[in-house]
Amino acid sequence: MHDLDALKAEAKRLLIEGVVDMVIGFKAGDTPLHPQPAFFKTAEEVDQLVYNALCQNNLATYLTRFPKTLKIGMLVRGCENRSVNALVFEGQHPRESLYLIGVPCEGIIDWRKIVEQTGEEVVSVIEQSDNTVLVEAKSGYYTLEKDSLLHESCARCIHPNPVSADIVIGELLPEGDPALARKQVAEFAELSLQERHAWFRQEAERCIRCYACREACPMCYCEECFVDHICPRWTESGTTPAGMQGWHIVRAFHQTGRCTSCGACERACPMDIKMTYLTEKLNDDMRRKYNFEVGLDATTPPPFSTITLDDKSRFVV
Amino acid sequence: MSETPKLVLFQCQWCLFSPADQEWVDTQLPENIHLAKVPCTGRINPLYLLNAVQGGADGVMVSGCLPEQCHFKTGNIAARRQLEEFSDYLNHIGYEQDRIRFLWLDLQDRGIIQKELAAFEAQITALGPAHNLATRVNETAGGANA
Amino acid sequence: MSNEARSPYLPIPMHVLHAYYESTDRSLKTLELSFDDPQDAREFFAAFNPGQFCLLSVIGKGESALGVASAAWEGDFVRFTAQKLGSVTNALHELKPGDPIGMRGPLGNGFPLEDWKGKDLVIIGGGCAFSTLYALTKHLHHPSNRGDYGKLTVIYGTRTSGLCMYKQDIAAWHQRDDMEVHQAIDVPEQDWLHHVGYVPDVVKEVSPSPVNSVAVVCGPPIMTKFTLPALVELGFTPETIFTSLEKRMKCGVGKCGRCNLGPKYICKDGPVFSLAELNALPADL
Amino acid sequence: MNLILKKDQLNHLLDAWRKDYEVYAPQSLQNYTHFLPLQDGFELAFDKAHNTRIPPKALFLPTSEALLKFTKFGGYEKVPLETAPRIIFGIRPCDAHAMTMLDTVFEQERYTDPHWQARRDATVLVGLGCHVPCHIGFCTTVGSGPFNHAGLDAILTDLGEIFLVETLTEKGERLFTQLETASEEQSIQASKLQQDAAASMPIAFETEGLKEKLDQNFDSPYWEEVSRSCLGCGVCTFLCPTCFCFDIVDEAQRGERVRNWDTCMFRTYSLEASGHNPRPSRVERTRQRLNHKYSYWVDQINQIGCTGCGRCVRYCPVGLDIRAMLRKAHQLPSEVAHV
Repeated sequence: MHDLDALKAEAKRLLIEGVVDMVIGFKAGDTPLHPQPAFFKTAEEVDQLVYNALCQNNLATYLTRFPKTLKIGMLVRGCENRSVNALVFEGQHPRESLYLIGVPCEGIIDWRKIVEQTGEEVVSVIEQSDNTVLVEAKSGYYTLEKDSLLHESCARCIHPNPVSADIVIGELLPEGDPALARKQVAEFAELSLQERHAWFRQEAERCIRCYACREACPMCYCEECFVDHICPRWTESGTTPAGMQGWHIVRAFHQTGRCTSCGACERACPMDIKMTYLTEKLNDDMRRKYNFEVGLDATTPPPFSTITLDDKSRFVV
Repeated sequence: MSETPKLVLFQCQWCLFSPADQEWVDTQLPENIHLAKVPCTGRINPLYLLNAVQGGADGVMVSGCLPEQCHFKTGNIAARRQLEEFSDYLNHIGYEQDRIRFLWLDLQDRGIIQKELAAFEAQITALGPAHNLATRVNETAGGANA
Repeated sequence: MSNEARSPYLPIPMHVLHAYYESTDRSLKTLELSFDDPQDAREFFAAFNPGQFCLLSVIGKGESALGVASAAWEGDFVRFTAQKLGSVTNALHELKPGDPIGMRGPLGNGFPLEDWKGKDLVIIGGGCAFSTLYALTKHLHHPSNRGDYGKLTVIYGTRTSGLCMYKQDIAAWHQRDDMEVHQAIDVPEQDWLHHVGYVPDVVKEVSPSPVNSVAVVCGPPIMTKFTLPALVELGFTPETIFTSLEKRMKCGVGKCGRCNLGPKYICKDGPVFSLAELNALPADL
Repeated sequence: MNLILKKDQLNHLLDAWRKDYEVYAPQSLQNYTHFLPLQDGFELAFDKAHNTRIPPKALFLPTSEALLKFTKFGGYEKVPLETAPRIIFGIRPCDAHAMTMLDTVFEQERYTDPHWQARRDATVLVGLGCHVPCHIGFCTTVGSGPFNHAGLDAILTDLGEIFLVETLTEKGERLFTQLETASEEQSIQASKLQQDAAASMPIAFETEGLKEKLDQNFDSPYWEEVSRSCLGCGVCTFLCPTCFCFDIVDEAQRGERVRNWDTCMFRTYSLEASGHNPRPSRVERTRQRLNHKYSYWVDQINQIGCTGCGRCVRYCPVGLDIRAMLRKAHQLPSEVAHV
């Protein structure tokens, strides 16, 4: 459970002492299942701070929207902290003008799993200390096991603790089991080629190209995305099989060695499309081939931007 | 019955040091092999491979110089991690990894590219046509342009 | 009545009659297109009114909205001047006489010539946006139209003399007795005989009388921004100042939603608006 | 004319329709509902969610559609129009009401969109009223309602064991010929249920004077506040039944000129060739989205361009709620209209 008062106190201190110009966190949403990302500029505003397992967005996605001179404070969980490190390495914001309030994360709840059990009309969701969640809905009260509600990315999370925060509020949690992270990729790899392709087509071709996955991902900050290019038109612009497959293939591939497996893309998708099975494969390859884990610090370059002669892979014939 | 496979050759224009080989590639390349000459393998963006694959290529060969012999020093190393990972990644979603091959030529080599292309073509014929991902082929070329 | 029988998205098949550079730096090119099917020509000119635009369609590249730069009486062709900017206009610049091209139009409302009858006209243009004003001036030059209007003043400014469009024709206008022409360039050049300075300043210098007079302004946003207040200062009322607006257009028939200025669509309800109408619309340009 | 359709006869009736109509109805796809053509052994999915995830506008303005095909020698040829007769069964009143608004865009007198018109003329809309209104929907606030008739050819009211069918147009009557007329008492029961449903829905925000407040605060910092956490994606507009913006693209490799869904929330939507963008950031785009629905539509057809289906509220990735945004808008100061 997060110590909300301690978080509020720290955020207020930062603003009062002028350590930062703004603190990015969450505030209560207009609907109980969706807390909204919030940008606090004064200590009074911080009273609206809310921080619970329903905060489903990766706040690092807002980092690239503010000028680099702005001093920003941000509540970061494990994946968010690593996203910030990856962005700092890519020169998107100087680390010295960032103040990261680390929060060990017990996992984000997928609101869709709540709605599946309690129906759409949810009045309130309260996390309880014994790792359960009390949901009050029009159709009655439900006490649900929190682990059953976790988003898949969080269920297999390896780095719940912030890695390079300026302060950590809350006790550190045990690191995840790497085999757990590999499980999804291994299971998918066991399928036959045609089964994998059928799954890929089934997921990709339900897309309506609203680009919520792109806008929710902190690493997608290009001024002009490859889908907006006209000459040449890399992928088809429509929702044809060619366009949809091209979009899903290349969007995920652009996150190779940059994706921190936070799952914000899947949570943002309005069509419930599965896509972490693409990025998890790429992350797993980066770990297996180059022993690289993104965002553990803000200095080691990702594999695609380093050149070494001693690669053992198929390349050197 | 296996019709001749459609292949795409991304050839680094420096790697065939012998004029005879380059002449063969430029003029007598078999009908079913589409040539795309690039200034360096480092110039090949995975999107080129995707365009070839979606355009209906049954096999893609990337030929370039051996690591130390690149005309641009490290050009051929820069992209190889991306291309290799991209071929691994396409295999993940249904385009066999063996359909993408990398060929590194020594400057002294002679007559290698013809043999390698023939071997590659045989291998791809065995694998059969690649229907998966061939979605950007114009109807007139018989593509699955649903 | 225009061509709604056919799909509004189906271009009229045309081919290039003439294609020549309009500016010395080759950034502007004039195309004169003629109709493959005379019936299309009749339909087009039955609905055409100066100030309207068309969407030129190049296969595989797309469409781009360009103002019609020719008057109906000039012949069974339609003239456009395209600035080389994007993928479509680049393709337009490569067209040679005889090449096929598609055209959708005439679109938009064009200048309200009926309301202007009996009035003096002040035509103020800048850069490559002068094309629709050129069409208007040519329309007014026709003997059957000139009598309906009073004094005609044309002020046309460009950055350099090389960028001036329709050079020969405008040079001939100086000799005409039924109109007054003021050309201007931003920076003084050798043997340039006319004004030097920005169009808003030239307008103040020429100071056309607002009495029973209408002003039409067409140019880059920065020029329009400063010319409109200059005209108001001279005494022109918002109802007598007109401008042709520029915004991203796609369908040209008020459906794709992107060229809206408040509730109005520039392609369908415009592109010509009076300043009075503009003042009632949000500043979303 | 009120008729009675027993629930156990519904599948039988749908099969009868399928002989000469392509019948679409909400069926489950993954874990949401979607309008799919009925196959043998179909299973309707009304209980899961009130509305399909994608509004039925997608059956008239598809996410991607070829407008023209390029011929070999540099010409254009039309794409055949879809005129096969269709029935959309189980469309909710908010979605049907939205179709009538889109008609004012696509079927204007001077320029009629043939693709849209052909599909609209060939389709019969059989609605299913919301006897248990949804929690997030706010149709009664914006001039629609759980049993609104706008756009529908017939509407069903769920009375437990039976449906009360109200045929509204000639197209609708042709579908329900063998049913017996409803008794007086059943009709009263249905209309009472309809009024209760509408009355049970709270008014989400005040619409009186809302347009003036929006128009007068075009440059207010309000817009920056409400759009600060907006991601700039297309979820709210693509899932909105009254959003119709589209992009026209030449797909050279396919040899087609294609129309795709587009949204004012994207940067490239209003980016001009000169590089100027009248709506450079999410602030102007959110302003355009809200103003279009709650001000510009009102100027054009004297109706609020929103039917309160609530999809934008349910699926916004950052939980932005248009009801809350409009409540705040209504409290804005009403300065004098800018001169």
